[in-house]
Amino acid sequence: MSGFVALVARDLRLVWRRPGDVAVVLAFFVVATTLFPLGIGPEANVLARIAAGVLWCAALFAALLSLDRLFAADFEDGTLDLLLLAPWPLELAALAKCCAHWIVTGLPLAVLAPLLGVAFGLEPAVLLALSATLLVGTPTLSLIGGLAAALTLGARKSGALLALLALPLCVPTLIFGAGAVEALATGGDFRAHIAVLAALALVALATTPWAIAAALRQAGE
Amino acid sequence: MATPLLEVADLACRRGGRRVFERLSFSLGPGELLALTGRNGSGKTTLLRALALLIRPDTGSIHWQGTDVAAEPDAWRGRLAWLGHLEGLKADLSVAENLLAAERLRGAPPAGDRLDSALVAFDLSVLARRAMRTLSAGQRRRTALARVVLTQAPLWLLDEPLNALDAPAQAAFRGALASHLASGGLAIAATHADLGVAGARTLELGEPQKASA
Amino acid sequence: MSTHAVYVMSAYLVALVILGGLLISSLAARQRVRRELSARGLERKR
Amino acid sequence: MADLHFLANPARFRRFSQRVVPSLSVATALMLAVGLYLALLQSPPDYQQGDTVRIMFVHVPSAWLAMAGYALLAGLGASLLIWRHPLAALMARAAAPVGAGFCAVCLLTGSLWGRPMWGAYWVWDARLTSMLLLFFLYLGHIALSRAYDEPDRGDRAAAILALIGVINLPIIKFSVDWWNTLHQPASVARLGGPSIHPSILVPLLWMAATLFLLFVLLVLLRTDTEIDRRRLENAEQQA
Repeated sequence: MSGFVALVARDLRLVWRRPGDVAVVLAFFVVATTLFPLGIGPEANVLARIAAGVLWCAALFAALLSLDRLFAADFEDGTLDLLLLAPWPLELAALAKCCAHWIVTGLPLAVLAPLLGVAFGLEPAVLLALSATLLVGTPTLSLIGGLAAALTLGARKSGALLALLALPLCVPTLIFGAGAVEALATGGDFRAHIAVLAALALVALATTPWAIAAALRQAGE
Repeated sequence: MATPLLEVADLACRRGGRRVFERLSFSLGPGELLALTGRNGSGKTTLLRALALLIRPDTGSIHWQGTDVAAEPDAWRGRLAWLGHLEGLKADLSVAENLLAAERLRGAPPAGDRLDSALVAFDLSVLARRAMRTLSAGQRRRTALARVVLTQAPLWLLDEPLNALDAPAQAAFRGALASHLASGGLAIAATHADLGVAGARTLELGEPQKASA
Repeated sequence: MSTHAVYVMSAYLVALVILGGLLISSLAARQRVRRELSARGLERKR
Repeated sequence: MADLHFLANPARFRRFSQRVVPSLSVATALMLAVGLYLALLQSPPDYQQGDTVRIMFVHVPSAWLAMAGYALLAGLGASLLIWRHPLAALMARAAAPVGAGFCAVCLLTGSLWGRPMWGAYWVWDARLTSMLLLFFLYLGHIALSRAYDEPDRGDRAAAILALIGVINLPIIKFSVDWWNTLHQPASVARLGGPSIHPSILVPLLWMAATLFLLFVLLVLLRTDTEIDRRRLENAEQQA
């Protein structure tokens, strides 16, 4: 367990040394989101209708954008070998990497999204719901994206390939994340949606660390 | 010869359908150094990676004190100190931070007190707070060697440890290696140069063999 | 077949093009690889 | 490596495929001729769907084979990762484009069925959408297995992807169904009815058997090619 904490702490410290990398991802999220009103038109009811879907899709893209380097940096400077050689389960290391990624991407996105939601004319209660769905849903994105990042480690054209692998697997999270916000706005069952979102996160938690560890071992061969 | 701690029997590795080496057997006792020699591509790195269980060998076994290391891989990894082609150091962390982080990633207790002696051994004390990014290749290599010393692991696996080192640094490494061996440690090093250890054993890896597809 | 014949025929045509294309490309790839193998003097192992 | 499995050894597979492929080709061609007669001429139009029901005879078996093909990829992936069967990697490499091909046939024929029945080439129907996502999973598998300079690495990465994908498929299916009931007006006719008349069932099953044979034939042919190609690559590495 101490290794897990140490790895999260190391990754957070590395991000702290280069805050620009995270800032770029968040800026992308903001800019991508604001393009939609410009493309679709400023009608308030249309924007409020599409807000949840737009913000969720933009959050998904932003999360994927930052995943490219998740394992690649460790792979290139040799620290991945040290993780592979650490005398504790590699599955925990995989989880720690995804955990650190979530702290610096998922968490800020969940905080930022309601601010952008205001620009789409969402009600305060819906803004809160949006933030809640992102909090519950983005860990799944970090885990699935982490798997895609591990699978494409050392591949040609890894960035685009990563998105191609991760996006179909992220569809359930997208559906229930955006669906939950919409359910709240239209009087549907918000709690059921959140429950499914949490269940998806648990499934990802139970499966992806093993797959990531297997992919990392292959990258080490 | 002392009773062997490490016994490798009939090891064979294949990369991309090509057999790198086969029927490789050796054993190593406390205080012994095995120098791996051979031309580029003869499989020195592959052998080191196979010993560290980073590569699954096709056949063969590795035993430590009579137990198959594949049965308890985490215990085996805990006995290893690794130095690869890549240093395994983060460019954005300082020398000291890198060393401490590497120790913590091994799940070891805080290494603050041991850190100073490792830094002194490789003349890194002045550089301790410098970011890795600002150091030269030789200084980075010295940091990586300090990381190896810091692990206090019984078996060192070293890939070209003398790379990029100047004469004083080479002497420092030889000293560290000698005291590691003197305290009963083992080391396997792929190297072209003499490591200055009396009675070191050598394993020459041959030409890459043709595979029978 | 009356009103919807266009759709039915184009559906079968699409299936023919894709599956037939897969078959032809598979056969072509097999021939090409075999030719390259024999060009290198490697007999096909039976 | 000991031959734990009948087809584990490429040479043995080769003997097997050389014995099977000629008769399999003939059987597929004959069954296809009969199947097309049954599907296009002999069977009556459906009372609801009219002649468009004939599209079902290609569409539905393609959907089955596309799904079975992904299950096959997952099985081959497990066999590669757990038992390291060298043939599993080559067969997965051979099977992925075939499965993707059947998936594409399913999507396009479904769309051509949708135009007369729904009035649109594409409707975000739950089944079509799931099939589209399955197609994307196939694309990912194909792209990943070919993304590495070292083919072994691509094989094993794709094997992991196939296993994770097969766990996710039911989840994707479930969530798309849920999404569909939320967003879709319920009035559209579903692909395939609840009860199927025998006059339709016979050509459907016949075509399913035919396309299954075609699937097997394609996979065998392409696996054979992959074995040769891998030998060629090995020869090049040693040269």
